[in-house]
Amino acid sequence: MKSYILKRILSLIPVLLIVSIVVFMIIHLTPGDPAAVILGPEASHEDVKQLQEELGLNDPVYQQYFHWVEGVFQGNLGDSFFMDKPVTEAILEHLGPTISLAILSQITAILIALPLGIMAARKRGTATDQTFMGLSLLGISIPHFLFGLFLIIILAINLRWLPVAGYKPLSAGFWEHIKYLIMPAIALGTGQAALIARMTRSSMVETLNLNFIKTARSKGLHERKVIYKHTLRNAFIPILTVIGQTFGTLVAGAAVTETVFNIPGIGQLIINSVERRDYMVIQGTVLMVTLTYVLINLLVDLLYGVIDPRVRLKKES
Amino acid sequence: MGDHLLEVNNLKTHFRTERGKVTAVDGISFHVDRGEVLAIVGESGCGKSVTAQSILRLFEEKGVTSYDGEINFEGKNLLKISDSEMRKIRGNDISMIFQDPLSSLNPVFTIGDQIMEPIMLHQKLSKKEAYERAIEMLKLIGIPAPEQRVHEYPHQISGGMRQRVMIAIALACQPKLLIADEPTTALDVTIQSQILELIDSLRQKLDMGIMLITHDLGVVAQHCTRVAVMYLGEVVEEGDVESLFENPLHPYTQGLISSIPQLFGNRNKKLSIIKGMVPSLNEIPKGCRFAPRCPFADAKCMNEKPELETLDHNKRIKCWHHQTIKGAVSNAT
Amino acid sequence: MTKRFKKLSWLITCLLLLSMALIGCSSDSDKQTKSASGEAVTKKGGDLHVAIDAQPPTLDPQISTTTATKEIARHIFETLLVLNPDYEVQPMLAESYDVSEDGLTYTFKLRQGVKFHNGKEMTAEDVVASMNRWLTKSTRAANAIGKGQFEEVDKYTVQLKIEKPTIGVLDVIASTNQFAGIMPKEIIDNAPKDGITEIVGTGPFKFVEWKPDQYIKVAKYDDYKPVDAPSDGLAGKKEALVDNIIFEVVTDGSTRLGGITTGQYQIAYQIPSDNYEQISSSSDMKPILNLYGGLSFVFNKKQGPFTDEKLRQAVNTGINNKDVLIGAFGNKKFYRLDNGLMYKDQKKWYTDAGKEYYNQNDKEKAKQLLSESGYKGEEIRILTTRDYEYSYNSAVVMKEELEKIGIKVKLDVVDWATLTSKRNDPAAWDAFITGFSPVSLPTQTLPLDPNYAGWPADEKLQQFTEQIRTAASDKDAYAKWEEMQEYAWKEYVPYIKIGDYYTFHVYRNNEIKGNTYFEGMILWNTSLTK
Amino acid sequence: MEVAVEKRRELSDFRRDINRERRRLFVRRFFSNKLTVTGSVIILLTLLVTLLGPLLSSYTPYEMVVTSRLKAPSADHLFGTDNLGRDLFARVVYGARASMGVGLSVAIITSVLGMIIGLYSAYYKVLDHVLMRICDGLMAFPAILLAIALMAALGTKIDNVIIALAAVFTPYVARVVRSAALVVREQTYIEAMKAQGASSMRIIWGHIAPNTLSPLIVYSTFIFADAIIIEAGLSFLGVGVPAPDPSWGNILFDGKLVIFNAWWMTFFPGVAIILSVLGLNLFGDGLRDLLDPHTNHAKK
Repeated sequence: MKSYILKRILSLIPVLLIVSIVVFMIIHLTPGDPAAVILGPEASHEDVKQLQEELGLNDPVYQQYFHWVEGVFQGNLGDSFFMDKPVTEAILEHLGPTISLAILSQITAILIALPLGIMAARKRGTATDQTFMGLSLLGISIPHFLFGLFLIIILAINLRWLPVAGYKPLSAGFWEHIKYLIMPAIALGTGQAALIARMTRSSMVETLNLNFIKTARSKGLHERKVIYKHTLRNAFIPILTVIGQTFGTLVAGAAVTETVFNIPGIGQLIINSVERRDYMVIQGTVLMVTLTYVLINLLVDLLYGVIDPRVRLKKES
Repeated sequence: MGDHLLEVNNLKTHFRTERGKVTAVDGISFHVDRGEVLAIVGESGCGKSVTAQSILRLFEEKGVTSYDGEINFEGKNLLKISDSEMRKIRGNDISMIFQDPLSSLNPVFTIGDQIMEPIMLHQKLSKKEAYERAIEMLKLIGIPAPEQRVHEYPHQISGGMRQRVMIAIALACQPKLLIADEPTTALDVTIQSQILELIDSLRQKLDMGIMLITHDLGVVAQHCTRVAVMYLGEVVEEGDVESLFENPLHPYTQGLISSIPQLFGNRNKKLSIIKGMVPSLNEIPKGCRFAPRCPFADAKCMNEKPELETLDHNKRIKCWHHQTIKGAVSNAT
Repeated sequence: MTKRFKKLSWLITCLLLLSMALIGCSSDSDKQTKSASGEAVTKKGGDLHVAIDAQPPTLDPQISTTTATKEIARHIFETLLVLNPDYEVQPMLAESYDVSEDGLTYTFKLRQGVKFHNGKEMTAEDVVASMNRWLTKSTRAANAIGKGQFEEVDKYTVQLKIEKPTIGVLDVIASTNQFAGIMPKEIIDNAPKDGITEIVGTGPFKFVEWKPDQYIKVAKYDDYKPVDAPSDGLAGKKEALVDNIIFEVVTDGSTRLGGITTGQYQIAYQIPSDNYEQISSSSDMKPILNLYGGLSFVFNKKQGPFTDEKLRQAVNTGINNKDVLIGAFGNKKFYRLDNGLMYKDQKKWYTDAGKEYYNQNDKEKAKQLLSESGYKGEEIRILTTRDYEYSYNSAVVMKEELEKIGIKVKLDVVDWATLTSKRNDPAAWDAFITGFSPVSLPTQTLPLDPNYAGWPADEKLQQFTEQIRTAASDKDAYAKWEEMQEYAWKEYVPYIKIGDYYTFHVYRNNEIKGNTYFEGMILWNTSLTK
Repeated sequence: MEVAVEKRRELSDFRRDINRERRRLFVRRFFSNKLTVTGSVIILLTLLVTLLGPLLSSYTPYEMVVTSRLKAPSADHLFGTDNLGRDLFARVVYGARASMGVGLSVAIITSVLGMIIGLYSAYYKVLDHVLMRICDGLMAFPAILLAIALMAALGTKIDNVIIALAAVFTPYVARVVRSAALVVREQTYIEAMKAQGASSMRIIWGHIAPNTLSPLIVYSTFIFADAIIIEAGLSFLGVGVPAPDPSWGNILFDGKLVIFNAWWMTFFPGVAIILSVLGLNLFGDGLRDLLDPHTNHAKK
């Protein structure tokens, strides 16, 4: 088991290396430079030149890359040009909102998806099933940010139930914290729910046709137990995979939604940093996001073993 | 006739499919008594398994499956009772064993968990008591080192072992009726007979009725008391094992029997095959269902449906020409 | 099972409804307390929430020209001199100032007992360090002032010595953009090359916390020592009346609008102009219209078709400035057709010289000029960005206008950062659209600076600049400026100032009072009401 | 001799019958699924609008009447006008070209690239390691972010939107093709062909490739849909299809600033996006049910 985890973690290294090189290349292909952005629209050319030199932007690209990689191995992701602080600190500051949002929308998604997916699977082929699946397709087809805009108009502007946008940390009180996240969580959660519900349905349908479900029923078990104990647990691996994937994308993929709701999360950090050409932050954050994504997948993989003894035993051997 | 353990009267099972309503079991009747083994035989797709599962009402999807007729178990019509009453019968009074023991066991729970489940459910035993019961059951069905086995998962034990576990699950609550749906098909020949012996010995011990579904006539000859032959959702012939094997009346039964290779006897004799294929349930013949494949069929067979005739108290037949055919076949053998 | 599910969903629905009701209630009760209390009563302290449209790249006012930096930093840092609403120089950290007969020495007497936010008293060494740093960081300021250095005379006196007499030195020192904020000497000495790391000034508010992309919080500075003069714009007495100002970074315009509408913020910067009517008709909110600058179409005079003076004239002759302004800003409250390269509000410098060449909208004459020019049907690349919506919108209309007189146009829409570097490459563009905010002196006008993108390296222009800079009197300088502006409109056309434009900020007039505006929001002397 | 011919003809007849029957079944099942049919109808309509765009509107999408800015929908302007006084109906209709065009191009390009990469990495183990690590790397950061970064680097041009999205989606397609190809590769007849000395070219393109087609077709439908969404997201952030060319995301971007007083600028392009994406998803979903035996309606 341990050697399995170790192997998986070692296999991350080439992935991260590729990601960092790709990101570095993209960044340095991008026109524009942080000095001009820092100094503002009406800065003189001389001032910009001066700052570029001071920031070390005139060194050759490969030199900048090796310098950066060297730092990474020492646990130093560099300093932000804009925030007067190390990149690690900037990431940590933006991580809170993203994690809160990711968890909340994932909970929303699972609460919607599992019951609906299970229901559709049990009533497969019926009108209920088709309605649910049609709805779930609709859920997938609405871009999150668009749904977010609609929610803002209805819930915040017309009904004034919720604040339009913004973010309050948990330290401002639980309700304060949550009330800013409800709309973005719904906007994101619905799309995720659709994906999870579809996977739940198809996995449940497949499992419900397996023989041991008949065995379970023939034992006289209540249908509830048949579904939630015998079927769901067996059907759960693909569902878990989707949950893991959607959660992984939430860490940075909610960028547009974060922008709409002005949530200072990781996605917005990346978008803003691209706009500002805050190179160090882009590199560091992308590295972190990639790592998170891959680690979540690893975690999901390890959870397979918890759910399914066959996987567990195979990995142990 | 009212005091059989199980009595099925004119049972019909319908499914709604993409292509319309299909009647997989079409008006069959039979009964099982305590301590006896009723075999249901027929080719695959003839409705044996559907019959078995209909008895326990395992086709749960509402709106997709519907039943007609009566299934009387100890005087109760199983088609009329509520879901919760039905659940009390399943696994308790009537148990079932399925064909493929690997896929019939839940891969993510230990063997022990799966045996304990019906015990705790129906006998209201505590977890500890149920655990002891499970060990007892494993011993009963001849599994060595049961204290270790209970903690293992189905994929860790052999095929024969798995089927024994299935039997342990089925018999955990000492049912009055055991439905065994091709319990040995997926197993090695040596293990097959062990399993059947086991079932047989347990029947005697527990005084159960057994409904054995199989397509293996050899098994039927060895282990069963009575036989019902099914073809395309109907029972075409029913009777005692001896009389059926010695004196098959329905051309289909005759076909089945003559397709068994004889270990002792005339090996040069060509095995006869029933020509053609079982038609699909959507294309059921108008008259006698077997007519298109029957070597004796005439215009009457093609157009008119025969009824199940009772010849004497334990012999029934559904064929227009059973009297004529009888002679023809016995001459041939 | 189904029943259970129904029960469950029923439960969830109930919970949702309940929570919604709760939210509804809470906001209702908020409203009630407000309306019940009736007339606005000044409240001591409290938090002021301000939605600002962009995160400042830095709070170091000496290096950045961005609006966000200016808007926040002016509450933390102070300058020796400031401008009053009539653009007149007033003392702030300097108690008095004096110019020598020959115009080469400027002497500033500092106010005594002014304390930095770190508790240290401000003395001449801090001022000298700050002002000299500023002169190296802001080349525009250095150029306008001419070669010069600050020196310490005594603990409370500093002197600026310059090489040649120059007009407007004091105006530059008092300018509000990339301003000469005074900070402690040791912070400047310890600062790494790319900017200070400690935000310490002398202003009425002290820096507390900066959560990147979330907010910047400043708090009332208890030891602030105000000037003993009536408050007048940036000049005079300043007093922090709220405990904290929280500048919340809200980059999305509609989100700022939503927030100010629902009372999440008391002030919101830069509300999309199309919402002006909605805001002005509301009784809770008041718009603040403010002159933002001049929308300008800058030609590339170093390379490409626009090196041809006739072609530039053709464009200036042919376009309908009004349509471009409507396209960019919509509501007529947001633009002003005016040809002054210094703004009408800057009474000292404003002139309408050359106005007959402005907004001619004469397509025939333009075509005539076009045929006289060397234009051979090349595709003109207009550089613009969607990060500033007006820039993009006006580019779209400009494209239409130019095509009407027969010039082929392609829009090159890039993001802001790309634009800033692309415009420094003479091969990459032919024209770009941007806004220029007011500057203190005509000689600081960016698009007339030969080094600025567009490169108006015209001898005559440079002569004018030099003449203005070294003019004997303000009157002489003004006369030269009139000539220069006329020349710019009539002949050289280095850029076309399409028109002045305004943006609007919004504040909730039932929640705050005392806020004023001069080249940015002034939030001292501002209090919450209850 | 004659008998043999007879037999052969029978066989070919039989095959033809089977194929015909299969097609008949395919068509029947296709039309029996209401959702699939709905999807196809929506896509057809969208494509029709895309192609017939100019005929549908009397305005051009660029024609500005600055005095009639932000007019609500009326008989004159069916969808109202935008912030520059352009006819919104014309812009939404023409926007279909950009949005659908980007989607379709991306689907086609990723299919071709993904197929090549997927097939070759399934066939050559060494190549597989290299290519799949690169794919892993690219897939590890979220699509929209990679697209944003690429757009910043490449500059806003419609070609660049297509390039960026193709770069984003190709790894996913390659993965799908690869896993389908791996299944075929493991089959005995491929080993047999190798043993007989068939060229790898022939094995890859003649025998493995056809087996990856149905998952590929299904997957590229979804890529088509996703590309529309991401293009909208990019344009909504202002880094997608360059103005003044209309695309649905572009109109949303313009509409965002006036969302509180011109709902139509968000509503109509929003609905257009949702409808077209929904259509594609419905269609792809139905297609998958038909082509992929694993999800065939399980026995009742």
